[in-house]
Amino acid sequence: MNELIPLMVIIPIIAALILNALGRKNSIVKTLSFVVAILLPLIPIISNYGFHYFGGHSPLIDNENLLSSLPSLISNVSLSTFHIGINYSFEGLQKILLFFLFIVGFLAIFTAINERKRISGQYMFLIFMGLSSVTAMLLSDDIFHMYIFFEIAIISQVGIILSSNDNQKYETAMKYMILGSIGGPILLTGIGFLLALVGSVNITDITYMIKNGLIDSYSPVFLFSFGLIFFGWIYSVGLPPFHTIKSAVYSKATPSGSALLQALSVVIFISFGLAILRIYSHLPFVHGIIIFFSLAGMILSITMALIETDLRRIIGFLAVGELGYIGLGFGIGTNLSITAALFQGINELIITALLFIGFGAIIQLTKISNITKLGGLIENIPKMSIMVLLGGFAMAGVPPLNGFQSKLMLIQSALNANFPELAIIMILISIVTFMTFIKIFHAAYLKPKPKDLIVEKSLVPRSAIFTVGVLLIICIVLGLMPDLVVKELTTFVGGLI
Amino acid sequence: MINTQIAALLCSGSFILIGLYAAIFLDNIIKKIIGLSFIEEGANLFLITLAYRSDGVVPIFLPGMSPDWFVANSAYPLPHALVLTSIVIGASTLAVMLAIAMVLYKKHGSLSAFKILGDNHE
Amino acid sequence: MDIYILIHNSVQKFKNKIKKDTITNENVSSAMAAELTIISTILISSIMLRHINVLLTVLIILGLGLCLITNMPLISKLKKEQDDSLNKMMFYVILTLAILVSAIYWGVLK
Amino acid sequence: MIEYIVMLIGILGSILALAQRDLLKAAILTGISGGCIAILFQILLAPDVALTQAIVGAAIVPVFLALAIYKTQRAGKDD
Repeated sequence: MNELIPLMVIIPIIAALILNALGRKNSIVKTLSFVVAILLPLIPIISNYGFHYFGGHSPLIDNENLLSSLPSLISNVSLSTFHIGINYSFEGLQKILLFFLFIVGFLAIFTAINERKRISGQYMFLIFMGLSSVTAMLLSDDIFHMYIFFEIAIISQVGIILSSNDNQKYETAMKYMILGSIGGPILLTGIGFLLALVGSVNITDITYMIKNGLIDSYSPVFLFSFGLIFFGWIYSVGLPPFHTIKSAVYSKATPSGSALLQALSVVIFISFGLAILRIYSHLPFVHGIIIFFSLAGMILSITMALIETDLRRIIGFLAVGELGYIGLGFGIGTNLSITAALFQGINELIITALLFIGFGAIIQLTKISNITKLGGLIENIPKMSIMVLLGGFAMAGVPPLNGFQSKLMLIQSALNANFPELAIIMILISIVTFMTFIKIFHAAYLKPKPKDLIVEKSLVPRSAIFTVGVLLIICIVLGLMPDLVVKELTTFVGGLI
Repeated sequence: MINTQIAALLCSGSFILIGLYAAIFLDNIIKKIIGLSFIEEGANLFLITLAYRSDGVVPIFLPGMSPDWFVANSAYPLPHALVLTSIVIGASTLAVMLAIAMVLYKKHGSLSAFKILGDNHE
Repeated sequence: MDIYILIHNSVQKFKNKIKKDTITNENVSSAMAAELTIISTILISSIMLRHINVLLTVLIILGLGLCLITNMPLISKLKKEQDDSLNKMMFYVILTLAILVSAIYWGVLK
Repeated sequence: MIEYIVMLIGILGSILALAQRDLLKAAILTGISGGCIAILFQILLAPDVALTQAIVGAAIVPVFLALAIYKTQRAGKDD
């Protein structure tokens, strides 16, 4: 059933193109995007693990007939094991992460359909393009292929920002594109340096050549390529100094849009991060640099979140800060820590989507996002407030929710790897996260209602409540039964290193 | 003694540096965008330069060539395929940026990055 | 009575105009929490330098502690540096790129 | 020899483009440096890429820029 693997990328692209052509035909667009979105999570579930070679270009060693006809110059050396075309590998991580990504994508599309009277095909085009491009990044084994789909993901992210009705959206999008146009070509140059040394862009081949000493892995070209690719990575995920623009981007989009943007960022983080770990993890200073940038991201984002007064901006900073945990797990670099980091990534995908959509309900009700002017909304939306509270507990790591499980694993791995300081900092930061969350929860829901606060609509849309409920159920299930996910991830990480 | 490959590498490096200079120091948004397109072109030129082989041939296998001679003399075709994609991506990014710049001009009546993209909380 | 309400309202309006952010309990306490968080996390994370050299770590921690405590309202300075202005973002981006590349390139070559 | 001349023209064209006050001239000069890069691609044994770059770099990008300048303002006051 390996034919299903490319379909995970192709179906969203085809859906996106059809929806774009349909344009403003409201009911058809709604039905089609709903059907495709609900079908997408099923594909990773029913697909089997395996590889897909595009155009049938499997490695020569798999193809006995062709190999015997070639001269011994090729068939007897390691060249015959190299990958000729682009190949997709579908394993445990891909299965789980894509399932949750498509769930979040479905819920984002579902809320977008319900909260707007007229939905344009172009907006759905952007969402599906974003989903398919990050899927391709995660599946691909080819670092240049990742770069191309990363650029497509950036353009669709910009489109998702522009579809909101915030009055600063064009400025933010422009800043994001200018910084992105510096980061993108620099990433490409880094890939070029790697290509100059290795002659291939396939990650498996690169690691093979490094492990067997076929290239000098301490040559300046290799180190330079690490610097440039690492810079591209921190740009793509929003570690400092890109945390300000990333949080601004989250705060300018619609609630469902920001949930999707964060999901895309997490997948980009994981796929580029794994590529960097696989290629460069033998260099001694790589782990230190990853830990340094992740720590800086966590500390700066959480302190900025504490003193910010704009509700959406606070959640944006919290979301960016949480990405630091994944980076720490990658930086510690043991099997347990990478597993924990991947688990944390999945949890973050779900929890931040919950918070963005849950707090987005407040902004839909009042059209105000300044927390000093809000208050007392618990009497308007009691159900939503309880669910958001539980989501915040999950983010801060309160048992028995899923954030607790992954953060516990991260702390254990830090202690095992002889980094007790990191464990202390992680606990400290999650306490501060909890405090920030309680602060905004109090400001929005519990504080006495200001007199000039006008609640425009009396009810939040039922779709938002449904979405938050589904995400909360996933949180609780993953918190009670983490083995559902962790077992697969452990196998995946074991095969990785 | 300077050969074509090194000269082309220097050329791509200077394109990237000129583009970075424009993106950082020039205030006009259109000029910033022009600078960013130079960075993109420099990166593409860098990739193509990697594939070059002095006294080589174009990597197109014509009938009548012996495969061994072709392998020994042709340029490396993989970066060519990569750059083709990258050029198109660069042009589309540029188009999106110009579109946003046009909207920003309509809104602010100016193209100065300092005025438009500074810290202007309303 | 009406005049009193009128005056009260105008004063209220005036007050709102002067102070955009009202200073409340929450703001002050969260700023203090942010201050403490940043100092403590920087100091704790600098202990990690012990993997390189212990003496260096002691010196760096003492220096950092002194430096941080003498520049006490850190958070307002940090906030000013991390606003939405493109020029500041660009400055830090280019600075990071330069430091990253040169440190990796020269640091390992020696 | 011709490749060095082309490189020089390309670099000079890019510098001149950024030094122009009139943005329309800057757009046209961008086309010149894009065209020079296309010729360089041809010299560096990549004719297929050169074709694409000639269309994109020497025609489409300057036209996009010129359209955007036509819709906004022509004189870039500040440098």
